[in-house]
Amino acid sequence: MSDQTMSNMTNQSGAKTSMLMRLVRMREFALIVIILALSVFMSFASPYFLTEGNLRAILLSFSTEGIVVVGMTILLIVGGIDLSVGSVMALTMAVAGKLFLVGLDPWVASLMGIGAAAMIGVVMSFFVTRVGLHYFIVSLAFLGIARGLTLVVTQGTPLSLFSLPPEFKFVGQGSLYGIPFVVILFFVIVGVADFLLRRATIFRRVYYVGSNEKAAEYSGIRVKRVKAGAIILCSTLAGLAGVIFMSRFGAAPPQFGVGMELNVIAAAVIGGAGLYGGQGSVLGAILGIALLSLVSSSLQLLDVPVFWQDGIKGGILLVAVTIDHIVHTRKA
Amino acid sequence: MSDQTMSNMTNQSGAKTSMLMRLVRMREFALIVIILALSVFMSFASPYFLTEGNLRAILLSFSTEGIVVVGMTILLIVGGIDLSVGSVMALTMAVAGKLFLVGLDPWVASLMGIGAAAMIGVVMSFFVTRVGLHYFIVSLAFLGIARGLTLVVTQGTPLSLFSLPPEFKFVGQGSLYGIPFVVILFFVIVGVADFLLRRATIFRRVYYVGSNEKAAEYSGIRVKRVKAGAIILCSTLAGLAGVIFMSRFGAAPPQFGVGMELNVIAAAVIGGAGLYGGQGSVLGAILGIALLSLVSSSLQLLDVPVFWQDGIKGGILLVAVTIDHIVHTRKA
Amino acid sequence: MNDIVLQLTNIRKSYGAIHALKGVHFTLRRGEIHALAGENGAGKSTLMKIIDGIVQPDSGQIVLNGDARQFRSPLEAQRAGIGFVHQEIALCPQVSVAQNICMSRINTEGGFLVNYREVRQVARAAIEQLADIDVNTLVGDLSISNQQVVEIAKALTLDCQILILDEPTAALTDRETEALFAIMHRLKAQGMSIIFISHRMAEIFEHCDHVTVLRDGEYVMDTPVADTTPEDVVNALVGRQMTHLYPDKLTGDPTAGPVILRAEAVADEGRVRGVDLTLHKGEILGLAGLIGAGRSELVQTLCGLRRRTAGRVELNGAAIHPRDYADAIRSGLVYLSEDRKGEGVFLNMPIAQNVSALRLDKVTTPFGMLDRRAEMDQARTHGAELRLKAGSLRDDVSSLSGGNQQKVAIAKLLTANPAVMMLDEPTRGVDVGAKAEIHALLRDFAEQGVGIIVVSSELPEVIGLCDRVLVMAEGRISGELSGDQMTEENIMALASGLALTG
Amino acid sequence: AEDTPFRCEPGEKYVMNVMVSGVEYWFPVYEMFKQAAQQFGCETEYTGTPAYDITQQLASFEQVLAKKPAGIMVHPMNSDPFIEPINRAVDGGIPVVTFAADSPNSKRISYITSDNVREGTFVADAIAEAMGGKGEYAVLENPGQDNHDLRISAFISRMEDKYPDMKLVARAATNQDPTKAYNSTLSMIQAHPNLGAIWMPEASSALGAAQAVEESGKDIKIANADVNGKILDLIKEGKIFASVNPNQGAQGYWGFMLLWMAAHPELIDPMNDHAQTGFNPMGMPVVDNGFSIITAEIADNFYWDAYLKRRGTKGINE
Ligand SMILES: Nc1ncnc2c1ncn2[C@@H]1O[C@H](COP(=O)(O)OP(=O)(O)OP(=O)(O)O)[C@@H](O)[C@H]1O
Ligand SMILES: Nc1ncnc2c1ncn2[C@@H]1O[C@H](COP(=O)(O)OP(=O)(O)OP(=O)(O)O)[C@@H](O)[C@H]1O
Ligand SMILES: [Mg+2]
Ligand SMILES: [Mg+2]
Repeated sequence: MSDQTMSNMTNQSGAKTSMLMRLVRMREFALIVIILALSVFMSFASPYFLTEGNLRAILLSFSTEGIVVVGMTILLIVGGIDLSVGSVMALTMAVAGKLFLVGLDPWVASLMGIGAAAMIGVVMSFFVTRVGLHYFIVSLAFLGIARGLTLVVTQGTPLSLFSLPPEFKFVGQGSLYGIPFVVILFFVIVGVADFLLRRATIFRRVYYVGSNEKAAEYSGIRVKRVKAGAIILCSTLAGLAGVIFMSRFGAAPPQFGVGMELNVIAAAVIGGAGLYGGQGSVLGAILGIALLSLVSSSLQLLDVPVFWQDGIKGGILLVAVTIDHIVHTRKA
Repeated sequence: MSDQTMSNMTNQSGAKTSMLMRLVRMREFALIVIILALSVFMSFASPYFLTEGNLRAILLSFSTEGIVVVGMTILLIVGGIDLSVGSVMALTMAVAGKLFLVGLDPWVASLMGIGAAAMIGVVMSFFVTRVGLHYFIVSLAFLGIARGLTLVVTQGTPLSLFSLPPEFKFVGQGSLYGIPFVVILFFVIVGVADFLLRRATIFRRVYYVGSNEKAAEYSGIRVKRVKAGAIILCSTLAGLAGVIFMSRFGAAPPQFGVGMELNVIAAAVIGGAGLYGGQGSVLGAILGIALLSLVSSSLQLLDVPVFWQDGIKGGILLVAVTIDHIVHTRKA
Repeated sequence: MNDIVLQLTNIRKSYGAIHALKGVHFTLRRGEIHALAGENGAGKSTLMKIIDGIVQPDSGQIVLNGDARQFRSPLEAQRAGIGFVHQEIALCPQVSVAQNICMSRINTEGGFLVNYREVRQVARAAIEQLADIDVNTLVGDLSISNQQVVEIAKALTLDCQILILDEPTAALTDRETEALFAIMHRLKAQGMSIIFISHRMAEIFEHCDHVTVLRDGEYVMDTPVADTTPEDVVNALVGRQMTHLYPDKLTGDPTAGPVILRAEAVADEGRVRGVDLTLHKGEILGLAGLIGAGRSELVQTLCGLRRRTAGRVELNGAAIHPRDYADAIRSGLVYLSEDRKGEGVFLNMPIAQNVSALRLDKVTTPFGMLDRRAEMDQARTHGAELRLKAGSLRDDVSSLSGGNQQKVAIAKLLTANPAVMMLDEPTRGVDVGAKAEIHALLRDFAEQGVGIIVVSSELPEVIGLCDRVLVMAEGRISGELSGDQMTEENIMALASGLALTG
Repeated sequence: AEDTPFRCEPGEKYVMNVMVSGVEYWFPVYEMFKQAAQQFGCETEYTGTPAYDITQQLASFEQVLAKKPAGIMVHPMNSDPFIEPINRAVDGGIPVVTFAADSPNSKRISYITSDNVREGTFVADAIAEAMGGKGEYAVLENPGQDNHDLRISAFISRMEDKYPDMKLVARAATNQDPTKAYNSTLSMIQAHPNLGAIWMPEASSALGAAQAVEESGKDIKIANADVNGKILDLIKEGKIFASVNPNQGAQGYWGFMLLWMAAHPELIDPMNDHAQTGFNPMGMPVVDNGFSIITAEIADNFYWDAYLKRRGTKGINE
């Protein structure tokens, strides 16, 4: 329960505590420390770690997926979960890619792709809020359905989109002032999402519903709408990520994003999102995905034997969450 | 909440209702009907459906995985979840296989393999009950750790065990009276588990803890022990399944069981297990996995174009749970 | 003194900055009913949790039957013969009533297999002493009131030497309450010692032998009930002179004022069967009845929380059809749930955020952003009005005592300035002082022209507070009482569906 | 020629069975499998599981058995798990030919494949020569799939044997995931600034790796096995140095031949003990269907959709 007692520290700025104290009392503090520690270690362990190229590589490796993490976090806060994000991403790529190949403007095609993703979200929210099925089973079904549609659209072979115009490829491959555009886009989204989640009234409702659905209803909050909103938002962000991947790889592979959901959920959970709703923050979730990527790229950087990588990664994950947990139950 | 209202009907045996009424009021009734309906349809749609060979194929396709489903169901009832089952299964096969190859008796090797699985369970239960981390994140970490160990043990290539003695291969490949031994073993385990879960005192505790941890604690139930027990049982059953697969395949492929967790959890959830604990039954879960296998094999049998199979499978899953849900919320 | 069963001396317990118990003494004798009184947050439940081994004291001594004990878990306490009925209902919703009642039994003395027939018999035997509830239904489907009954029955199945009842009557109506006291006296006669926590002086003085008073975690006094008066106890636990418990009533005919709310032939899916009522400006209207009468259901139907299947509702002369509760709030109807924990508060969210939940728009800037300062101020104001005892308004509600949680739920209503307030068991679990505050507040609102409907199972409250009371039975209004007709006898008669005598 | 023995009985059906049946690689194989069958007047069917899952492929194989076809050409995801089912099929009079991956300890009649060892070796030579026999290289693996593992090990051992100055500096298990390949490659490039080449045994990783290399602006030779539309485009853009592609057509066509022959052992009467010990006299243990190195010049011949249009068939759906 201890993480409950500590939850929503994140919503408690305006505290009459010094900036530093506030930082320390933040739910995310432990994670930040862990990441810094790991980075310091790495910068000694490998001469290449602190190179601009490597940091760039690490950022790139989680920026796009991070956009999905944002959506998943909000969904987890409301008490939901979405296993279909990987498939929905692939479907978006397939739809947008196909439409582009049949001659549509890539931007329009992308919008329609994202639209398809949103539609999946709408249908899922119907089954969750109207029919009353659980998020897990619904999104599991759509993990299959979206993947199936992807196969139908792509006919099982990666759509090759090398003819995408440069200005569109820029989204996924370009850089501004040496910073990959993807990364910039990612940080903008994260910044906005984090701010809104802490400050905006609509997102406060997300916490209420996640914390106690009945109480939310008895406070006049339209619970179904809030849930549906979160589901659709998550699918839509998955779609956006899909478009970015499409622009980066100039392709729409039918098997893209298989198994991605676990990584995304893990990131959010590491970042403090509970699986029972009511807790979590975008900042935390992003630190979560950052940690995961930092670890895998570090293992690569240190040329850890390939067979050891999975195991070590799992171990570090475990250590990290343990430290994080102990730290902020102490504070409680 | 409606699924709550109906759950544990299963625990209300001895009710003053006729046998038939009791059957109808069972949580699993709708599922049984759906499966029967699908079977009837299939037996008309395909001349091969009712062939001994096909039924054999279907049974074989879920018997071993079904053993894992049993463990997962109990864990879900107690309010937990285990994402590591697939990896733990592979690890068991790798350990047992390796030990056999270095000359151990296959039975001893298998026991040690299962022991390894149980150990993973013990360690996981430590992190869940002592450290206080959530099942999800702990088992996710061990999904990586167990897979990593598997890769290390197998060095990334399937261990070839075709030299296994026939009496050991019998476990996975033999038949009694034309029925695959695996299937018989499976039904025995299911029968026992289902009976115990409905009747045995220890398993009552599982429901109590899953339904309201505090209430259970206040009533003097040793919550941590119950949780740990469920976790270890789940890992151990995964290990057992691993040994059976090893005997059936005469091999230990390092990537075996990747992504299996979702299928297993889905089965349990279709069968009425909630994700918040307190509900679920072995019978239901087994019907769940049976339904999943029935659907995929039916799609094969009807020569549904491969691109459509995933989608249709997802669709049927969705329809099935919807019907199931509506039926027993009506009854409520 | 070998007739002393349990002796606690100098018990201390603090949660971070909050000192829940500051050196409390408590003495329990064999075969007595010992009342424990104190304001919300005084430390009663904490003390009980320490006895039951749920909470470990920071310091202090516990002597059971002459030897010092220290229970590390409820199981140990149970083994030592201590039974505990919790203030906050702790039951398994997805499990049948029977299996809830027999939980400890199944856990401890159950053999390898559970004997469900026996379980049901034991459960039935235990619960039918209190109320008529089918032991096969799932606890999750019961109303709070009935869940409380189950919670009590659960303790009755343990053969214990000490029985702790933490505000058992708060959620009960007179009928079950009487049944409970009958049982308590029987058990006492069998030599059992009972600790009884309640905020109702009447209950303490009618049924208890001793009373111990706590205030702000400090031991105040322990006297035989015979040697003291309700006034003294009240003053002792409030720590000041309590003048009068109930505010003055309306003078003259309560129905004189214009009609604020009018309901005609209102019905829902079956629990409310055609109810007419009018609520007049200035009056406080009471809704009395037995558990299951459908009082909650009625008011919930009025404010859109349950679907209205028939009838018409007018607010200030204009017909309203709230699509949902959000709609109703907008048109000025607010409802306080009887299920504090389940529907009233967000346990794992900060107090301030709980208070603002009902009217987020009031703490929202034009740009749709939250104004957290305003949120805090609002919580501070209403908290003060209700004498909320809390460490910081940023603490989660889960850290509050039961009564203080109730105050948070009420504070939430105060943020909306409504046309009509419907309060379901508004003072359930609230201490005498705060109760008086709440009553005074309600009276003020009534005077300011806010329509007030109070559902209460506590007849003295109904009689003391309301100008007019409607009595419900089986989803219908079985009668209306006002003025000096409002007596417990009349209300009970109507509630049980009898006609008024004389 | 009505009297030719090389005809099928009406309803004589040959089945091809694979895992991840939705991926492009199988389609050209099946196309020629089908072609051969039609020339014999036989029926064919494309079966398999969409999943990358041995249990599910076994289930679909079992179901094919239930249909009692005239013969099965299977790509076993793992060799040993298929021993028992394949043997059961063969003992039940249904000949089995494995393709692209083998089950050597089973009673399969023949195994047709492109030689994975030669593929790995060939590419090793090509890369080493292009780099002047000197430099650093890395591999992206998919541990556990036999033919992929072979391509990797062959590549590495060739380098070790023949090019002492070619150093293997990094390995990553990308398991056919483009994103993993992209991320791993990015890190590899950081850790090994002088990385000169990367080899991967399948197509999915290639598009991730190629993209990462392009963004790094380095000159790193990417080589992979198997092609698809995207890979071909990358080859033409010069972003992929070389791709080896098994001759899928020959694999399918000869696969069928082997299968058909195995189904009609009575056509041959060799001087051996087959009648006595009861093995299939038609059996040819291993057949190499060869492979091609796809370069920009010839890439255009390998687009599946174009090919399918040219063929005018319904591909795997018939
Ligand atoms: N888990 C906790 N964390 C922090 N503070 C707590 C916790 N539990 C209780 N407290 C504080 O301890 C004090 C005593 O609480 P307790 O529940 O014993 O009061 P009480 O006498 O039972 O009040 P009530 O009559 O409302 O039930 C309160 O101020 C409460 O806020
Ligand atoms: N959700 C529910 N499902 C089924 N039965 C319910 C539900 N809620 C309440 N009941 C039953 O309906 C009856 C009326 O409920 P409730 O106790 O709320 O009525 P009430 O008149 O408001 O009494 P009180 O307000 O004192 O609880 C009770 O007997 C309860 O068991
Ligand atoms: Mg209390
Ligand atoms: Mg009520």
